[in-house]
Amino acid sequence: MDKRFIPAGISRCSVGKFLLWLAPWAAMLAFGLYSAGLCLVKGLNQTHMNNRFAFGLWIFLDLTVIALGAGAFFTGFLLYILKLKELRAVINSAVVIGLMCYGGAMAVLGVDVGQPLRAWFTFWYPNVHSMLTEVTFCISCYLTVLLIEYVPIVLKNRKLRQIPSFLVFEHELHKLVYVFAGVGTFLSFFHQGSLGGLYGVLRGRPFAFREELGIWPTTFFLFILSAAAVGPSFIVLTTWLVEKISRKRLVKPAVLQSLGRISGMLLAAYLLLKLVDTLVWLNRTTPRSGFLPAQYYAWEPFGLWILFAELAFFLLPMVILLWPKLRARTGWLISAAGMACCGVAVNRFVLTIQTLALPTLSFDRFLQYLPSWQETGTFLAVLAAGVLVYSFSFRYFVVFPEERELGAAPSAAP
Amino acid sequence: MISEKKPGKICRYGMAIDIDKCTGCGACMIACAVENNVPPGNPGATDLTGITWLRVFKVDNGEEYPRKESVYFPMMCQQCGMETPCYLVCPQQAVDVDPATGIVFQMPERCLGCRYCMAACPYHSRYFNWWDPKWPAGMEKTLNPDVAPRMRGVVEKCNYCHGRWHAARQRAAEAGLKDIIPGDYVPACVEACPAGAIQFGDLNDPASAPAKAAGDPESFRLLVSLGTEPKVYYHSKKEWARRIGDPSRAPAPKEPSRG
Amino acid sequence: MPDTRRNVLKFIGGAAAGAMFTPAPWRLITDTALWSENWPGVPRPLRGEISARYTNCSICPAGCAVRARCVGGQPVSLAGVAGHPLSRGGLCAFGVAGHQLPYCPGRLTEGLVEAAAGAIARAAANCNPDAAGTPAAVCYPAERVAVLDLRPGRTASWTYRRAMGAVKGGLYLTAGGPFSGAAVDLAKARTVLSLGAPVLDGWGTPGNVLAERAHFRLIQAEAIESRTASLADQWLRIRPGSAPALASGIAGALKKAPVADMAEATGLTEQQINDVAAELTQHGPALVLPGDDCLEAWAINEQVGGFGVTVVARTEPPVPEAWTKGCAPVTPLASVADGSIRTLIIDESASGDYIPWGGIRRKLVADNPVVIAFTSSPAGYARHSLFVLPTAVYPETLEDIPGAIDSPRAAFRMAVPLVAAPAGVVNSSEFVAKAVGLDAATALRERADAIRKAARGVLITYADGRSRPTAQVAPDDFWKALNEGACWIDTEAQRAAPPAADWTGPGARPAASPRLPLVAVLTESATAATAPASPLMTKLDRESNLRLGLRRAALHPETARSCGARDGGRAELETSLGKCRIEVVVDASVPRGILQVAASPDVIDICGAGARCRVLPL
Amino acid sequence: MNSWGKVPILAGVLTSLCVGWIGFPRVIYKSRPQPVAFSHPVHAQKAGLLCVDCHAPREDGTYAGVPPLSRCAGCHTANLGPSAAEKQFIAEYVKPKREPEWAVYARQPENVWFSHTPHIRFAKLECEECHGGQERSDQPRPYLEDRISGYSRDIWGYKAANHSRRVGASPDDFIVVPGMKMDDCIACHRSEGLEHSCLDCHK
Repeated sequence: MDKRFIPAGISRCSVGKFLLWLAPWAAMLAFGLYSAGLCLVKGLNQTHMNNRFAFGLWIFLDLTVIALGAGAFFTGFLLYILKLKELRAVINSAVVIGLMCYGGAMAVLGVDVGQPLRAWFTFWYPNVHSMLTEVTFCISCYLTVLLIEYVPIVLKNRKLRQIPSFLVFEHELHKLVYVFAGVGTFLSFFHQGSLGGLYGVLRGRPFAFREELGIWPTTFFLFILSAAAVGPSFIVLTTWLVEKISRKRLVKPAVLQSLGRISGMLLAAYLLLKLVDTLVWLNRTTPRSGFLPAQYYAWEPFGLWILFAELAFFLLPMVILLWPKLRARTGWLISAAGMACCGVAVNRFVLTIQTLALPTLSFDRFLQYLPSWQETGTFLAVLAAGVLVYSFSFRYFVVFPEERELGAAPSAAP
Repeated sequence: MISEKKPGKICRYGMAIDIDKCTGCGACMIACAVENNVPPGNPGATDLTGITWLRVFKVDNGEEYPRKESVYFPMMCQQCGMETPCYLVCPQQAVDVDPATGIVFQMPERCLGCRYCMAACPYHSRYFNWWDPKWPAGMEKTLNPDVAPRMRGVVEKCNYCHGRWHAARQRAAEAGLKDIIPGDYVPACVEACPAGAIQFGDLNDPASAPAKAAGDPESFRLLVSLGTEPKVYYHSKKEWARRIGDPSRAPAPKEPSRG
Repeated sequence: MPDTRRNVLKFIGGAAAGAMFTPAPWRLITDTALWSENWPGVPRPLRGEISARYTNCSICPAGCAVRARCVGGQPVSLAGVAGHPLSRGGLCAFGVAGHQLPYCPGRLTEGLVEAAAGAIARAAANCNPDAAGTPAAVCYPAERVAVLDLRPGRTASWTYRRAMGAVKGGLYLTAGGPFSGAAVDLAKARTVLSLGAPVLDGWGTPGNVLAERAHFRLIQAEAIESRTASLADQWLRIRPGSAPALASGIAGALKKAPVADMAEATGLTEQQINDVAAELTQHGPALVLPGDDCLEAWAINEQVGGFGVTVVARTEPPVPEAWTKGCAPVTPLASVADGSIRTLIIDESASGDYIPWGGIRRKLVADNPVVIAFTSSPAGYARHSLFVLPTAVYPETLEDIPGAIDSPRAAFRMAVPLVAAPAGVVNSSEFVAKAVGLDAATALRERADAIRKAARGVLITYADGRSRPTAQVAPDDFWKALNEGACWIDTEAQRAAPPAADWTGPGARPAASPRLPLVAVLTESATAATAPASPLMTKLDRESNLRLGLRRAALHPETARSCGARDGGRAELETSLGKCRIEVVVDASVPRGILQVAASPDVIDICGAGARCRVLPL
Repeated sequence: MNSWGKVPILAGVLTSLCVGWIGFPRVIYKSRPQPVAFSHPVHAQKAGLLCVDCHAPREDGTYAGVPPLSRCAGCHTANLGPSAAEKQFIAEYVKPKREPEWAVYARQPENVWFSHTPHIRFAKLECEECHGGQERSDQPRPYLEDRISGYSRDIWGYKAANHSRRVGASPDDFIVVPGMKMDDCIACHRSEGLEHSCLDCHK
């Protein structure tokens, strides 16, 4: 019945099937919105955060999700600036994913602050010293860029194309895509960095505090690099997932592999710098601030293992992705991409959660924190919204341009 | 700091606290809450979600009886004078440092409750309003008009009873003076301490108690190694107690212990 | 058709664009942000003229001098009066928030006033054959009327004695105890041995204790590391409930007697006991403070020559001649025959040491006794009373405060009303007096005049900080001064030894039993626990861990594990006398096998000193 | 191919302009009349009173603001004039000793610390410089309160028509109410070089 909306030459499953697929996600979204509503109406006492654990699940997820969303800007950068033409196959998907990640992050931040009504103060009375100001500005700007990049995808819809003015508009927009890619890249570099800076500048938290390079702590650059490295991996992962779920071939394997290669190279670079940074931090920064590196890992469950886990999660995928033979095998490629994503998650987890759990005062205690169901629910809402947006985009817009020529196997799921 | 224009008299208010005198009676904590319109704890509040601008901890030397020794340890905002962490991180200038007094101040009406400053503070002396402030019926009559009550979802902290500073300035103006009459401005905790353990004064004035403490070998500050130049000096004759301020002191006991 | 739809869309688009050029959207953003400054729930402090008023704190018998900062007459914060000879400018945590007591949730403001008055009058009549109107009535010896006064030595106490004196067989009861007739002089003491007395935790006059603290060496013998124990110069960790043993051990050591079995009982070494004994004698005047009324400890003071030096007879301010005639004698509760009181009036309006209900119940007749409680809180004796009459609380009341335990000189000061009392509260002493046909409305004034007439001592007025000889103050000014915040202090009297402790020992102590593995140790001085407290006290217990807080009990992690209790969990505390609900706090600083519980009336009722108990998680 | 071209767009723009500029300002404020028809000129001229005679600082230096009823009752023991307002004032407030619920035009948000003393003593400001020509207001204008933020309209500063009962008062008689926003305070403090931090004025 909605055939006239579905892009020409592409087959999609029946409406019923589609709705069946949407139902659970919609339910999840509803539940999430309810718990988010509780936090907004009754206040943040609904969460398990406290004066010591001022940041919790939400900030950790924001950092992770935005790192994963980095695929959007970095693919754009590779495609439009470095002219890696074959990436045209995934760029739309990358944009949609980016939109989901960033939109979700912003939404969660809106719930996370105690006085959302005053959120705009940051733009009106910005404190230029604050990393959070940088983050807020860049992310909100980049979100607009993503929206603008999303518009052409929407306008390409079969039905909408019938409106000439839209067609013209879309065409004009498309000419500017290089500008947006450039701007987007610039902004993203900044906010990925300032997200790292967010914790790197915390002089009061030696576990997170890092030496400064120029005006930014080293985490600033490490975050840019890790995000850029993991972004492509996440694209690989998601594309593969979509292929599995929709039982279709959407992109040429070569594309995923080259993405994997890029990811691998960047991981190598990141790993190197991360090692150097860790050594400097343990041997120079920490002693300077009067702490003993041993203290950081004296508290179970965050023993020394977590540091090695963090590194391992980057090392293994790096090896696999830089090894053409392994990379060529989908199984290896995907698991490597998955590991890389876990690696970045662990890294963000350590910087946010472990930092706050560790005591700074000698008579203070180590803290434990488990998110409340309201917190978890709010996060699930983001996840569900993401899946829904992506599903619709996949069904009604051309997310994978190569899908048509890769031939139409009979469609199943969305 | 909005402008760098310097006021008439520059003060650097600080405190000198003799922890050997402190008996942990808690009068300072109550006086603080009364003075600054801090509401009684919500039924759900714990020592991690409550609001105590000034909090007295019990710290021991980690030994067992009979060698065990304990001190009571009042902690308020340490009023960092350098690289003030909270001031630097606040995204919308809700934290301010007054160049005229050196007081670090939170503006609840400007705060959006992102709690970045709380993550930044090594002393955990910033508190978030997890609940709507609630006073038992009639008790709001006892609120102090010199301090504005806060609303849910914002951060607040000790500001050396800034309301009293305003009042003192007004009294000075009454007397035709532009600067506060020395000794006329004293925070509530200092006034309330029955043991006289807390002293308050201007670090720029060599005769003041904090200034003297600054030069005293038996005095110490918390986490000086972080380089935030806290303006609260503690004093103790006990050697182990002086190492409370040193982060590399043996980690706290694994078993939960109150205080 | 699509055209119209398109036009509507265009219209909306245009409207949206146009709106951007009007103040409306921007103003709405600003206003909502401003609204968040004073949305419902954020109160507006009252404004008004700022003034200072003076009074004396009547929360506990210390009676510290208070300066109240008032806005438009309403006190908004309290502070001590610097340089006051008795309270030394000090104020405890409870006192600092005293001005909030009238607003405590759960405060009582109504009761069966007429019925209670009738009950008292009837009881008085029954006891008094020659009272008009009840010729037929007969007085049974076992049907006596009694007033139990938790804070003796007040003018109100004298009113009760007069009232009970007017009733044949009327009794005036006090908790008794060794210190009922004595006061201590910390200034004279060089060594202080406390057997569990919370010397540095609200005992005596906090300001005075802290001021003298530097001059004496403090030895604290206690089972747990209480606040005092952790701050004392020496802490003797004894077995719970073994204070009497330690006392007799020291008494023995002073007589060079062997102390082996005492050491055994207390868990100390003989050496330690002998050392303490030696210290008490070697470094000048010593003072021994019994914790929970242990006579043995009291006796040591006599042995070390403390009587008349560090422990002196308590002197009272002058009393009008008329009052002393035919007033009921002061009788310690313990010395009243069991089952002999039909009608008991308990004055809890002025907090004092809370007597376990068991100790009181024994004295009442078995079949439906009439208990009338004057109190502002439902937590205390109100739970056991037939009639509960609401009373005003500090700072609503006009009442005097007896001399504190650590002030050897007689003093007279009044808590004056700073705020109006709610309608429906009664003045306990006047109420009782009236019920037996005695007018005591002007008692305070008469007392003040009597003091003025004696023309001894000095009058210290707080507002101006002046101290004038009483003789130089006109009677009316004397009264006026007392009502504006002042204190009369007697001249240094001849130091006399205290009267022999007319008191037979503590009330019923729960017996040991195998099924009760733990030992309950009450912390927080009972006075503080039974006195009304501001809601702000959550700052000290729940919002920080400075105090244990009412209805909370601390256990060592291992002990907690052994009885299946978890931190913050609800549990039932059971002793041989009964049960009550508590919240468990796990705390490694509590010795194993001990339950450290905050003393609140319901807890005191079932736990005497060193009571055996167990914890049943719920 | 579409019928009306740009017309709907323009219509939309116009509508919202009208609503935004004309309708909205009327809707956003809640108007509340002052309890008593008080005339400054009458008291100034007939009674020969000065501002400070009624609006005086207290002993403690805090500012009394609107005088209490007792101050009025000093003179208004009985009807001083034939006016209905006078009768009503005596009957409703003086006799029952009921304080009039004056709405304070200049009431600042709770977190503002303002003391008149230094502004009068050091800055030598005249009342009018902040409060406008109140002494010319012959009839208290209604108090306008922002429905959402709950703050007085005067804070934003405006030109208020002075509804005068005086014979021959010009219809275009205005009282200019200067703004009392934070920016207005800052502007003056800055020009005086007295601006150090938010703590100067906030509590």
